[in-house]
Amino acid sequence: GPRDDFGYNQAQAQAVAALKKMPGVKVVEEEKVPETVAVQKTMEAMINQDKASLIFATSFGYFDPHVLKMAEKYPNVRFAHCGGLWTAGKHPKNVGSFFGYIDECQYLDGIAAASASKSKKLGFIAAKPIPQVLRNINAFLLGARSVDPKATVKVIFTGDWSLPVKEAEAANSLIDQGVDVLTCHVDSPKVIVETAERRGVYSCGYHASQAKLAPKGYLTGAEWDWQTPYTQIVKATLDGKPMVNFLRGGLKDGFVKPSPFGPAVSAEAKKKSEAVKAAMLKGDFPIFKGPLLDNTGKTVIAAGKVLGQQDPLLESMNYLVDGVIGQV
Amino acid sequence: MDALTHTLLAADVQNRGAAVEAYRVTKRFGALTALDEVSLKVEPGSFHCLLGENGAGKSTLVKCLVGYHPPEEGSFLVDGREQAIRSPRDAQRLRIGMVYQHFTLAPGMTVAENLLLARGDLPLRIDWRREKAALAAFLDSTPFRLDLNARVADLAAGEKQKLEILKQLYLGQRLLILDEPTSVLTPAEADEVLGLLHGMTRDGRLTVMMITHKFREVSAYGDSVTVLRRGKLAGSGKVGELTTQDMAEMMVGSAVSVATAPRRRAADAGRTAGDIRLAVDGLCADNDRGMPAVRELDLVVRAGEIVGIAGVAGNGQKELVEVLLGQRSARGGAVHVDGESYGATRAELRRHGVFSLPEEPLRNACVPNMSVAENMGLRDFDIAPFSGGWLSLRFLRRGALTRRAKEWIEAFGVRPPDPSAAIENLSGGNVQRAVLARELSGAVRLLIVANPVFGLDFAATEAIHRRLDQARNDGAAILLVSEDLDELLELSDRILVMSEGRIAHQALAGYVDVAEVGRHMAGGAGHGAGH
Amino acid sequence: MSETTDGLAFGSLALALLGGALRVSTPFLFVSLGECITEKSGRINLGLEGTLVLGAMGGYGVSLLTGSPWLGVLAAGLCGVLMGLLHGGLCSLPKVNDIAVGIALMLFGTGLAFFLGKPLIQPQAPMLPSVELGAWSDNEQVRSALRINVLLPVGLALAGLLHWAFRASRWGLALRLVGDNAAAARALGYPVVPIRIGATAAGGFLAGVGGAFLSLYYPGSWNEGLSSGQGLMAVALVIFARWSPLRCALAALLFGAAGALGPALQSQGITAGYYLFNAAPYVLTLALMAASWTPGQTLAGAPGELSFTQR
Amino acid sequence: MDAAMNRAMRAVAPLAPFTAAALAAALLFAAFLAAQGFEAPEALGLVVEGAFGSAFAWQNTLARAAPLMLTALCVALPARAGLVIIGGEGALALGALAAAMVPSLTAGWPALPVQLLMALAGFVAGGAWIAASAWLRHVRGINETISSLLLSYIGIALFNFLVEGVLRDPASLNKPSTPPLPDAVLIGPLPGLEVHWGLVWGVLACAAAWFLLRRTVFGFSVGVVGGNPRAALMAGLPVGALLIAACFLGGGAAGVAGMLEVAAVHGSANASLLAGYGYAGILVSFAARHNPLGIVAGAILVGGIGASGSLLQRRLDLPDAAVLVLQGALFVALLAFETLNRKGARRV
Ligand SMILES: Nc1ncnc2c1ncn2[C@@H]1O[C@H](COP(=O)(O)OP(=O)(O)OP(=O)(O)O)[C@@H](O)[C@H]1O
Ligand SMILES: Nc1ncnc2c1ncn2[C@@H]1O[C@H](COP(=O)(O)OP(=O)(O)OP(=O)(O)O)[C@@H](O)[C@H]1O
Ligand SMILES: [Mg+2]
Ligand SMILES: [Mg+2]
Repeated sequence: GPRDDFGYNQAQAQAVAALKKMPGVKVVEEEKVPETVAVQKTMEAMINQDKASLIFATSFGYFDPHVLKMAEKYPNVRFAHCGGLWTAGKHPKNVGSFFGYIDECQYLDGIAAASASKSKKLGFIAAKPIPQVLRNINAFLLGARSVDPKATVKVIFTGDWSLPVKEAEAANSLIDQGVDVLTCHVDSPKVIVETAERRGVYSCGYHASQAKLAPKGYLTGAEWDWQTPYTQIVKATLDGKPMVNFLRGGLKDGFVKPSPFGPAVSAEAKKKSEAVKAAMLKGDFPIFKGPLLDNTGKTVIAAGKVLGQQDPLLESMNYLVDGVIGQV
Repeated sequence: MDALTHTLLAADVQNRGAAVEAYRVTKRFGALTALDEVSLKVEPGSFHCLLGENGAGKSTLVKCLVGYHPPEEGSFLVDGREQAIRSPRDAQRLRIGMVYQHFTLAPGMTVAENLLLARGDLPLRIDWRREKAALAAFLDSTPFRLDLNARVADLAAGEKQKLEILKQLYLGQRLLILDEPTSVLTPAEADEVLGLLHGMTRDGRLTVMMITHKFREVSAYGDSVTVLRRGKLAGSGKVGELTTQDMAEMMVGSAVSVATAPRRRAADAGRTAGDIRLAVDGLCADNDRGMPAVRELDLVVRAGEIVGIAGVAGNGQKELVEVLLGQRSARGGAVHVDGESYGATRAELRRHGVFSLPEEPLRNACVPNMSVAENMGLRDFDIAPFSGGWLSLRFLRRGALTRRAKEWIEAFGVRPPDPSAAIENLSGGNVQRAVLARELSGAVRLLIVANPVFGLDFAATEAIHRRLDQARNDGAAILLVSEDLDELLELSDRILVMSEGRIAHQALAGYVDVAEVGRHMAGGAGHGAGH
Repeated sequence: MSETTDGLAFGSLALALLGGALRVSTPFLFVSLGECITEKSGRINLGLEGTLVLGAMGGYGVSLLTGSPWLGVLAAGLCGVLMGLLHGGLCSLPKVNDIAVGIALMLFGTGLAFFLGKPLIQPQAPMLPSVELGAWSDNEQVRSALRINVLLPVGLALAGLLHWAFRASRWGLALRLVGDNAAAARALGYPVVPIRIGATAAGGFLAGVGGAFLSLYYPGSWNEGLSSGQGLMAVALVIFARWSPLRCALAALLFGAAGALGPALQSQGITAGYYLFNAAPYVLTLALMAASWTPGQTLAGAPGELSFTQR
Repeated sequence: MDAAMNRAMRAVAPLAPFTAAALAAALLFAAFLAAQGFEAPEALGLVVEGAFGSAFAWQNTLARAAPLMLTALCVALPARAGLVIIGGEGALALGALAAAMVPSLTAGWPALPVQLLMALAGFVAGGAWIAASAWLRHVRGINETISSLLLSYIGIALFNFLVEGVLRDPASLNKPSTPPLPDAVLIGPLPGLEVHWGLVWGVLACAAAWFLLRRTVFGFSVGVVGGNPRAALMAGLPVGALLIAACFLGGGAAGVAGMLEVAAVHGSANASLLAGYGYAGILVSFAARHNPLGIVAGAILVGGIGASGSLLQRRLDLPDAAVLVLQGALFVALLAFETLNRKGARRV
């Protein structure tokens, strides 16, 4: 996608801009490569024509099969993929994947949202019901319920990562239904945050900070800080250390960060949020723990069971927890 | 401006017929010289006829005169003064108007809109109430009756032709050029229209220049003639001083016989009727607008006879023919050929030897962008010797198609004699010839024919009539739909009159009472299905 | 009890659809009116999708530069005029096919818009103001449903104006004549080619304005995914409306409502099958076309010169 | 000798407008870039270098061209029957989906029959989708351009619905996909090349289509239907069946393109398949004037532009849309220069 979309691509581009400042690093970029053979050809071209020795692949769909094929073919080139898929034994050594536990920030968003909400109805506009997205929705709800156990989250799936008119329609429908805080998981939250602001409801951002777009209603947001993993991977490459195959982290590791609070966030909410954040930074705040019901009434995490952030079960989340209105 | 001021009623000097002269006009289309230094002179207030074989350049000449495509060389004089006519606007300024060989109406618009648009000086905002009143007044001043609010697409061909002429009258033209205006009219309609125009030339209000292939019309209404042959002036003269024979000789460039084909004799009672080839039972079909056009029609055509269908255009003849050709699906009833149910599939066409000469052959029977050879192969490209190969994948043998086309081009006199020319670039008559070659060269058992000589010169007309007669004598069953009653009377063994989608009357040749036929064509009760 | 909630849910669904129709339909309305003018002249311009996107970008850029969203709308229209002139001019060359040129211009316009629009993704341009038609109501949903942009009434008025003009103005009649039978028009001395180019340019203008609505009002930002086929759908819409500007307006509202159906149902908790809801406008169009077309008949109202509708 | 000259001239003549168009498009593109302050000559050089400048560039180009040949046939074959079909993307998606379903039903079979069955499934699914447009046209008189576009959108929605719904492999977490194909079934690269076998399939399909249209009774019949359906009816040709057959073959080609994407590139059906090959095929077919042999050249050209776009971005920092602008300019110029073609234009 385009580099300055107030969203996913902007977050990546900011990290790239930081890389460019590192000594001894030359960066070539290519945007909007469709997830076809074009990906392989682009990577090959970067290797052959530009002599690239480390390639960052930022679209989720690039990994399988494109990155894997290229990694086999060019064992001396390193491939870093943004996503969470590298599996030891199954995937080549010169490939690594990095990703962040952004659900921590979504949980914090949920706290801010439920505190600000009067109707206690929150809205979440998402592209597709995939585990990453469901995890964010669920974390957002759990955060909200930690403030008000009656809070609910209505979900609208638009079907694709960038559909501005649909996203605006979804935002309007949710607001019409009495929702007074919106957040989202789409490529560019710009339209949603702006619509919320125009209609006088609150919003939480995603990917990057959209505070500028909604000076009144922006509460906080879940932001990536890709600079951290990028720098680590590049350093390892420059120093000739082995490829970092599996790199993930949350708030603690500086992979993600919440946006600064907007003016509408109450002192009380700030306090609560800061407390949770502090716990997360210490690494002892698991979001998903039993007993947890999904919204069809089935138990998904048994009582007493706690899923740590690294738990692979969370990577295959396929349910919406109780309190989320919507179907997978 | 008041519409009435445009009409012929106000008689001032300007409203006299124009004198027109062409001086050494030359027009080329690529390599073809369609007009080669043609000169002609038309007296003011006269009725001038332009004759010539198909493709002689008649249409081209008058199109040059009205600025549709200006000539490369030569000039035109109007009222003795040389005029540069570079566009239809120039012609309009000189009050020269033309009714084209092909309709130039906007089919999706109403009669009133078509008339108004012809005027060319519309106000920015149109006051329809006033305009309609003025148009109605104008219509009342002519013998024509047309519904101002009817969509042109819904009009019958005859009505369209009337509208074309009305359009020009409405413009108050001083010179009216007509390109084969009567080919879509019944003789009565033709007489009505030409009579009116003739009257106006007698009053000196109008000069008429008419292209025609019908000597009858020339003798009845013409004052003078000009004859073209292959783009050159072949002769001219006063009608009274030239015989039909003279004109025919000028057209073809040699002595010919213009005796008409022998009329069907009344001896048919003694003839034994053949087997029933075509049987239509209770056929119903809708027109393009979904209105019933053919209503429970029954008819039978036997081997060895020509059954003629007479009628005013727009009474379901077109739809009937289209159903028989397979171009329109019937809504009810049945068609049988040789006693078998018939759906115009290729297998049936071939099994029963069904062929056809539809009207407007370029639109109905040809693929315009394909070559003459390919078009000639339309009936049999899929059988030997034009195709063959292994398994069911049959390969085309283009060489065989071309060779056969060369023979037919020779035999039927198609010009230009080039099998690879796209058929859309041929003149109307030559398209007709190419189709004729294809449809009459096979073993014809049943032939569906509609207006076969529309726009053909007399020699071609004769040839076609001879071939139809020949086919009949060879035992073919022929259904002939025509708007030309003379043609029907000349060829048919039986004549059926079609009115409002039904057979209203039938008569054996020899016992035909023309007045009776005319009455049934006019449709005793109410007026045609065209509205 | 369940009945009352059902009734309520239905009422608010209807309101959501109305709101959606009013919000989403404006680009459809403008593009389809533009296409209607073009098609009435006997040409079809499939490139309005590109025009729409280019207009959205141009309008946004100019609004940003000058601070006036209305200048942005004008600029969007002018982008459309340029695209229309290009289409009209190219199609006037012999043997150049209008459908193909339309597809080419769709690609070209989109390319230009994306290329030139890169610096416009981030900044916020001044937006068009909205008109509160629902101020009388204290129901927020009603008020938001009736919060419209001036362009919507302008578009509706334009539909009425076009309806009148096609019937009773010199330009309208001449345009229809050219679209119905070019040879006749030529014979009567109407300048066929200039009229067609003019009609295509005017159509482009409206499509451009439709694009400006997307970027300057709803959803109100410049983004490469801004148009998800509205320009192409509008072409279908014109055929659906059978070349009547008034029916175009109705159809545009209908398409708007259909587009709002998916999100509206989901916000009521019906989430399953959202892809199928999103396809609703397409299914609807196809179904209505299948139901209203009569085989074997010429389409009433179809311009005769339109290669597109000839059978 | 003169005759030989003549023949050579005649063979080259149709390419003259094409060359002129390519030059015009290049100039237009260069002028546009120069106006934006980019190094126009360098950019043009990179276009050629990126597309055809090296063995690597050639492979890059050919790999991109392979699916375009098949999706272009989805336009060219119906065009011969007088129909303008622009819904190849939907046919590709459904073809891919149908093909991806085959291996789960044929567990334990040897690879070749499975691959052929996959191709057949893709062919039938894609063909049926486009044939539906022809059917609607024939039976209900609905314009096929619009209906194919609508059906394409509907097909894509259906594809997404199924891939993320009942046909989803539960193991495909964040990238909803159908179950992966067994490795044995995957289609590999051509010997010694980086281009998969799809290229050969595409070229063969184009050659077969050319032969079918130009040299067989079927092709001639389709041409008659495309040239004048009324005349075709009069000649007793089964117009509806021919329209549907031409569209079925065309849609089938797009469906096979989808199958190849699944079997040779992605290994399963998922949203990554929807990369616009169907739309690019329209461009290719028009550039080739719907001539199946021309399509091979056209696909290579469009593939080349795609390949060079990558280089433009990395070397000159041009935005990705530069490729779109160049493709658009080329397409426009090609159509404009059609006017110079001596031979009459095709109907569409
Ligand atoms: N626009 C054109 N382009 C090329 N050739 C043309 C064109 N119009 C006419 N011709 C050719 O010019 C010649 C004269 O045609 P024209 O239409 O004037 O014949 P005509 O005398 O009117 O014949 P008919 O009696 O069949 O109407 C024909 O050979 C025709 O093929
Ligand atoms: N766009 C193009 N690019 C490259 N080559 C082309 C292109 N168009 C046509 N050709 C070449 O021109 C040759 C002529 O094609 P062919 O005669 O079969 O098509 P055609 O002119 O449409 O013929 P037909 O009259 O049979 O329809 C083909 O062999 C092809 O190689
Ligand atoms: Mg003539
Ligand atoms: Mg003629």
